[in-house]
Amino acid sequence: MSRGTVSIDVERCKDCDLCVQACPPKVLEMSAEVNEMGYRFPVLHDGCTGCTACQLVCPDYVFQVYRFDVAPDEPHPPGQAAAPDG
Amino acid sequence: MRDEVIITGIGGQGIQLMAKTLALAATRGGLQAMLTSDVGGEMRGGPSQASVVVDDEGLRALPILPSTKSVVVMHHKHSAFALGRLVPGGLALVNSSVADPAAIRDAEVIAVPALEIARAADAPNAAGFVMLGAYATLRLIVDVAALGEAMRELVPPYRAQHVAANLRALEAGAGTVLAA
Amino acid sequence: MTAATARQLHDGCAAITESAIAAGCRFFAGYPISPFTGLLENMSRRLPEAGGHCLNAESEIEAVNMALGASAAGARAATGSCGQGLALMQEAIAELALNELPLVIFNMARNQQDYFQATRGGGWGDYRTLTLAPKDVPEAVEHTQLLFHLADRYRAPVMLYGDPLIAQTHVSVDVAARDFGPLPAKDWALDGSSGGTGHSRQIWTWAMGKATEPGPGPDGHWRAVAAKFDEIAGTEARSETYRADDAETLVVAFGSAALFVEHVVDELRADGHRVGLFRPVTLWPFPGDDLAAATRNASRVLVFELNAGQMLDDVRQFTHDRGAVRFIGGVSIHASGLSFGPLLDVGPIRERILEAAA
Amino acid sequence: MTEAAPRLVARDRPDLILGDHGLCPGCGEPLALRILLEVLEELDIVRRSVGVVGHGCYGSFVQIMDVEVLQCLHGRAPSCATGIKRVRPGTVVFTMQGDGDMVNEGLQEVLHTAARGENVTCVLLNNGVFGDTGGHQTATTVVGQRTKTSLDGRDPETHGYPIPLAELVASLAGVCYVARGAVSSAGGVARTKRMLRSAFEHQLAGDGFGLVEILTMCPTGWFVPAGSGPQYLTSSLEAAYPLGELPLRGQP
Repeated sequence: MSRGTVSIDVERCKDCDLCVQACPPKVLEMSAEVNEMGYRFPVLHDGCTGCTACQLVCPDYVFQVYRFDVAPDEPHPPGQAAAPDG
Repeated sequence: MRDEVIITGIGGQGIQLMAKTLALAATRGGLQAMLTSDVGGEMRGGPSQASVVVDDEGLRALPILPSTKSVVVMHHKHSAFALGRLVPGGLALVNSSVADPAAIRDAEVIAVPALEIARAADAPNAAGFVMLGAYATLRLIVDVAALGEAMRELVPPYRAQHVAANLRALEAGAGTVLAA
Repeated sequence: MTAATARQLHDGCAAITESAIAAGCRFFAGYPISPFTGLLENMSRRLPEAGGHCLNAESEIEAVNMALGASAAGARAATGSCGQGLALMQEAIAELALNELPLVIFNMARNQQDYFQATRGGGWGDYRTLTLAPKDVPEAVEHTQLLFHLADRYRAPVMLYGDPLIAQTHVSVDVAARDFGPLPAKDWALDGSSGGTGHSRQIWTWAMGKATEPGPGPDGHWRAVAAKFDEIAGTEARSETYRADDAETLVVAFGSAALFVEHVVDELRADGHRVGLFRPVTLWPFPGDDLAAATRNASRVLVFELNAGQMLDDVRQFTHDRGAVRFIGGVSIHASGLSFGPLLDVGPIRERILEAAA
Repeated sequence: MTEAAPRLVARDRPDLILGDHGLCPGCGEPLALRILLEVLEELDIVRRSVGVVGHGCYGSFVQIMDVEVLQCLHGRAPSCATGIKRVRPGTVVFTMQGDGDMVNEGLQEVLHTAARGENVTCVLLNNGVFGDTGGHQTATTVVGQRTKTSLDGRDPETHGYPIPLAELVASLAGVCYVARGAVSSAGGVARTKRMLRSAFEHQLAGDGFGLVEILTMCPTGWFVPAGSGPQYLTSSLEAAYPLGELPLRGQP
């Protein structure tokens, strides 16, 4: 169950891996594909707590962090979370 | 025997090491080489380009080539300059893993999916050497063994762990051309 | 080892380092600034291997003063930077000149905009700086060793005016030691040995000497130094011409720019244009007499340099017919600010010559 | 259960960042930039702030920070900051300099500015190398650290010892706040942001000279993969440069 989620601007990522290391629940993982610059980028799995650790350590400012005040009923699909509206 | 090539791409793709490997292999073989590089201020992601000219003796070449017989396109970003200098019908060796070969007109275009080939050769960081192996096999200025020796000499001690992978990539690149 | 296989692949910074070591340079101090950084990098690796010293100075001011000290102690020493760093060294360059201390200074410049700084200098007092401007790496190798000889021969700071293409272009080059003949011993060098003898040595721009042995003082000393620079001006000017004998249009260019002009001269000659090149090899002393001779029959003298017009002043001063002089150069800077811009290219140079010669 | 609407809790970057910096993967300097700008926003002093920036990779910040900026000569930032603050005491003046800029080229400037008690805040981004030229030795390169101009590691025999700038400044009267943080972890970034906030609060109160030294990762200059920057920082730089707020012995 995710109490939070993130949006990831994959084209800005430079595959430095700092977010993956900093994520307390270890729900970020580097993709297999590469972005336009040839860099891999993070993919979010279920279990995000919205703690903002990834946003704090990202040198390329790719993360926006959201919290669900009430946990959503179904686990959100692995892979990059779509940017929630609003 | 004269050859000229401009290698173009973005920082971090190993373009400068590719060009230096080619120029050193030629020098070790008793040929005369000239190598110039043009990199932006940044270490990564910015434009990265290198030109290599090889001749027997009395090499006279300009550091900024007015025209070139061949181009190696590692990335489409910043490739306009190099493609603009390619003589009509010249060779354009394109890293089709990232750059789009169809975008290049009026040239002998050869596509090499360098990233996939490098990964298949268990040398994921050595797409540049795949292209270099392919290029040298097309142009027959220096052979792959000479390139391997030059690369071994150039890779600094703090990156020696990549030598074996680079050699596999050179062979794989040469193999792609021989098989085609 | 045949000449071919004796060649090594060096960029200008590496080739200059090997050449300086071959000339006996055993002290270097510098501060990182691209594209000079490559020279500091090579020196910091190679100089200790040759029994020398390479200092990572905390700034250019300290770098040139460390080198001044090494020179005062009799070592063949060198320093360098780009125009920006040399701006911090101007005081010390004047000090070296008026101390009569030899030093080789490498301006691995970002462009040609330091011509005035090199040839007019920004220090204090009457001094000039003998400056050689190679057009490519092989010539930079020659000039490096010649400069160490000239510095010691005239006991003065001298300069190599390089640029980003020379600094970063790799060529297959053989860097062998050159012999320029014997020089007097450096009995003026400080090593402490004359202490307590009543004739202890002194190095000082005011040259007032000691109570027991007064020196010439500022008036006598500075006039003597000025006379020495007059002698250098009369003997050390160097230039080169390329297909200039029957040239109607003579292009004047120095350093890497001249290399491109040579290529364009060949192209234009093939199209029937009578164009030639005059290349100052020393920026100071400016080869004025050579230029006067070379321009006697030219109806046009076109100055091509990558700045807003600096060598232009010297060309106007010495050209046979001042009215024939026209400026076809200009400021042209790479987007990074660290190298030449698009004007240094065969196409634009050809256009500017044709347009001026029309 | 109704679908809970997500609440934004952290923006990727403040509006004060206008574009991309273009620095290497895993570089720590953009983290320092972000928290500094966030502090200016939170203290509501953006419209009174003037930044004086030295020369280094962070020089690209001059083009993307939406704050008034003077790009000054290498090493001279504290002197320029002095001039600005003296003629416009109502402004909030800070410098942003690398170790090459502040501890090599401009050591004299920062020490004299501190000793004069100038009411400005100097920020030192310390990664122990000249990043912009490709990773060369500086005055803060630690013993054993490999750089392009100390390839076998800094050896005191030939290269001497590193200069702990924060401790030097802390020994001078006229200094009201000195702290050293690191952006090598989420907690470190948060703690460093609090240090920056304290330093600016001291300036607003007119207490005198403040310095925040921030240890930043430079994987390219350290010959390590981007992801190994934090471990390298902790094992090498932090060992030579302890974190925290420094005691001020020079209290008048």
